[in-house]
Amino acid sequence: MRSAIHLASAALALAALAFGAVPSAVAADTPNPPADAKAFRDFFTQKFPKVKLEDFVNGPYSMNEDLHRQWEEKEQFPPYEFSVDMGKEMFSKPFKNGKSYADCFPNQGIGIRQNYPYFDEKEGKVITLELALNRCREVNGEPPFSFLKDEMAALTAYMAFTSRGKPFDIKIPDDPRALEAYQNGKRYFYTRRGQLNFSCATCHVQSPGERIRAEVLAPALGILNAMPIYRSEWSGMGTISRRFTTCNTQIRGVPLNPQDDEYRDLEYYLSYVSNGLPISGPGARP
Amino acid sequence: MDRTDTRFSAPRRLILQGIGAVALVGLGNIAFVSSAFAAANDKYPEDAFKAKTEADAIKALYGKTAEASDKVKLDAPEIAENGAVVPVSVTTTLPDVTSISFLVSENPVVLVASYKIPAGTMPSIANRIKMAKTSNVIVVVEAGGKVYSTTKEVKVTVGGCGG
Amino acid sequence: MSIVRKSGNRFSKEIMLKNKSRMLRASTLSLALALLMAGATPVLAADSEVDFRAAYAAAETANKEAGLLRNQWTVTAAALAEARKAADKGDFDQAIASSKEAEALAKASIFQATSEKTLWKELEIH
Amino acid sequence: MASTIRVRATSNGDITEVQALIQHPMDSGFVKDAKGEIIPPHFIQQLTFEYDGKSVFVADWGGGVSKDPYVKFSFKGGKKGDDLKISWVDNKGATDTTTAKIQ
Repeated sequence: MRSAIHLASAALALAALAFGAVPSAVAADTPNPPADAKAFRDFFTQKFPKVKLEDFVNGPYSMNEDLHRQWEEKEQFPPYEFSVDMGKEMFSKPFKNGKSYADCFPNQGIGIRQNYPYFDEKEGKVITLELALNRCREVNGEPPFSFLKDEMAALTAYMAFTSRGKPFDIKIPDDPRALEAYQNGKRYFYTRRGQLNFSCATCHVQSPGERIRAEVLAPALGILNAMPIYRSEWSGMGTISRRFTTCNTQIRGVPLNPQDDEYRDLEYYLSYVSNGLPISGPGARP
Repeated sequence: MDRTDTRFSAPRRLILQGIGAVALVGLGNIAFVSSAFAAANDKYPEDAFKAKTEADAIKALYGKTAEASDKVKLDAPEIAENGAVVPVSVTTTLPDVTSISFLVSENPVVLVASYKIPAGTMPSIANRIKMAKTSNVIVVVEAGGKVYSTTKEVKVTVGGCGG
Repeated sequence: MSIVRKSGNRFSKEIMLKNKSRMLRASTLSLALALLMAGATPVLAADSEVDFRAAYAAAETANKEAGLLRNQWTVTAAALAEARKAADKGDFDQAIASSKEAEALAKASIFQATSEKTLWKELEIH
Repeated sequence: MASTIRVRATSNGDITEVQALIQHPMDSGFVKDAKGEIIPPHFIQQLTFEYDGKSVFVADWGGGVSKDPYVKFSFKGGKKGDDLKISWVDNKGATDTTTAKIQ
C-alpha cells in the first residue's frame, strides 16, 4: 500500500480547494429537464462548433482525426458483427415455454431501443433495456444473464442495431417520482467519487477531447447512443452496466451492483439530455 | 499485457512433434497438418515465428536482408487507440510482389503476419495487429526476388486513469 | 505546487492547474484544514494483537458507514486486506499501520460523500 | 453453429475485393487471465482463400494478430456469383471452412 494517508487526504483537500466556487447562477431548486437538456446540448455544440450534432454519438472518434481514421478502418468490418448476429439468433430462438423476447417488447423488440430507459409509473422506477431483457427471461422461467457482457451485450447489440438512426426519445412523465429519478441521475453524474475524486463530469464535461493517458475522452452528449460497445481494451463487448462499473473502479471507487437504482437513474438522465441524437449502437470503441 | 516466458502446459495436442524444451515451444508448433486445402509450398514458416529480432525473422522468411524503399507505403496510426487492435495496411507500386509481412520490433514474437501473394493478387493488404507497447511497425515486401521494407513508429500506452 | 498523488497522472494535474485560477471560497479553506487534521492521527507504537483488532474494527466500521453512503473506495478495501494479511503473518506493526490507513481512507470517502452533497452543483451545466 | 468466417467479396468486373472477419480468440500465449495464470497460445496459423481451385491468398499468422482477426486484399479476376473458398487451421489443429459468393 504505497499510498500513505496524508497523500489521500491531501489530494482530496487540494481537489476541494481547486474547485473553488464558480460564480454560477443560482440553480433552480425544482429540476427543469427540458431546460437542462437544452443547456447540455448548447454547452457541447459551443465547445465543439466544428462537430455536427449527430456526430457527438461517435464519442472519442468525433474528437480526434487520427482516432477517426482508425475507427473508419474498423467500421468497414466491425468486430461487433458477431454479437449482433448472436443477438438476432437469440431473438429467433423461443424459450422453453415457447415464448420469446419478441413477446416481451412492443413491436417485437425491433426498432425500439431509442425509447429506453423509460419511467414505469406502476413500479415508480426507471426501467432500462438491460433490466427489461432479464425480467423478460425471468417471467418466462429462464435464468437471468449477467448484465455486463456476452448474451446481454448480444441482445442489446441486436436491439440497438434495429434502431440505428432513430433519435433518442426519452420521456419524463408528469410524476414527481420520475422527476426525482431524473434528478438523482443528474446528481450521480456530477458527484465526485473514488480516491481520484473524479465525477463523470470531470472527464466527460470538463475535458472531452483531451487525453487520459492513451485514451481520448468522449463528450457526455450522446455518450450512450453507441451502446453496447466492443472495446479493444476489453477485446470484447460491454454493456452500459459494464461501462459504469469499470469507470467507477478506474477512479478507485467501489462500483455498485449493475442496475442498482443509481445506475438506472444515471442512464435515465444521460439518455434524456441526449434526446434527438441518433442511436448508433452497437459501437466500436478504443 | 503481462509478458512472461511461455511454459509448455497446453492441453493434449493432436500430433506432438518431439521438440526439445525450446523456450517458445508454447507457440504450439505441431507438425503442420498437410491437409487438402493448403498448397504444397505454403508451409507455415515455423522458424520465422520464433525469431527474436526482425532481421532474423526476415532472414528466416526470405533468406535475405531487406532494403528500405519508399515504394512501400505503410499506413499506421500515430497513437494506437489500443494496443490490442491496431489497424495497419500496406500498398506498394513494386512489380511482381510475391510476399508481404508485418513485424513489430517490441513484440515478444516479432513476426506478426506473413502473406503469400500469388500472381494476379494485388500487393495491398489491410489487417489488425496487436502491439505490446510503443514500437516500430515494419512491413516487408518480397518483389522480383528482392526484399524491401519500410518502418513507422506507432505509440501505444495504457488507457484509462489508473487501477 | 505539484499535486502529490499515487499515480503520476498528468491528466489530473492539467485539471487542477487549469482550475487553480478559480476564486477560493472561505468555507472550502476551513474544510480542507479539518480534513488534514483527521488524516494525521499519530500511529500507536503498541504492536499487540489487541491493538490490531481495535484498529481493524474501527477501519471496518468506518468503511461500512462509507458503504451506507454508497461511496466506498477500492483502496480502503485494499488496505484492509493488507492489514489482514500482515496480521495473519503475525506482523502486527504493519497490520496496525494498514488498519489505520484503511480507517483514514474510509473517513476520507465519508467526507467526500457528505461534502459532495452540495459541491456537485459546481460542475453542473446551466 | 454459424460459421466463424464472415466474408464480403465484391467484384467490379475485373478486380474482386475481399474482406474477411473471423471469430477466434487469437491468444498469443503471453497474456495472463484474471487469476494470474497464462492463457495458453491458441491462434489461427494459416488462412487460405481459393478461387476457381487456385489459391489467391494465403495468410500465415502468429499470436500477434488481433482477436476476431480481419484482413482485406483484392485479386484480378472473379465474377459475380462465383465461389470463393475460405478455410483456416489453428495451432490446436481446429479448422473451419466456408464458401462465399462473390457479389
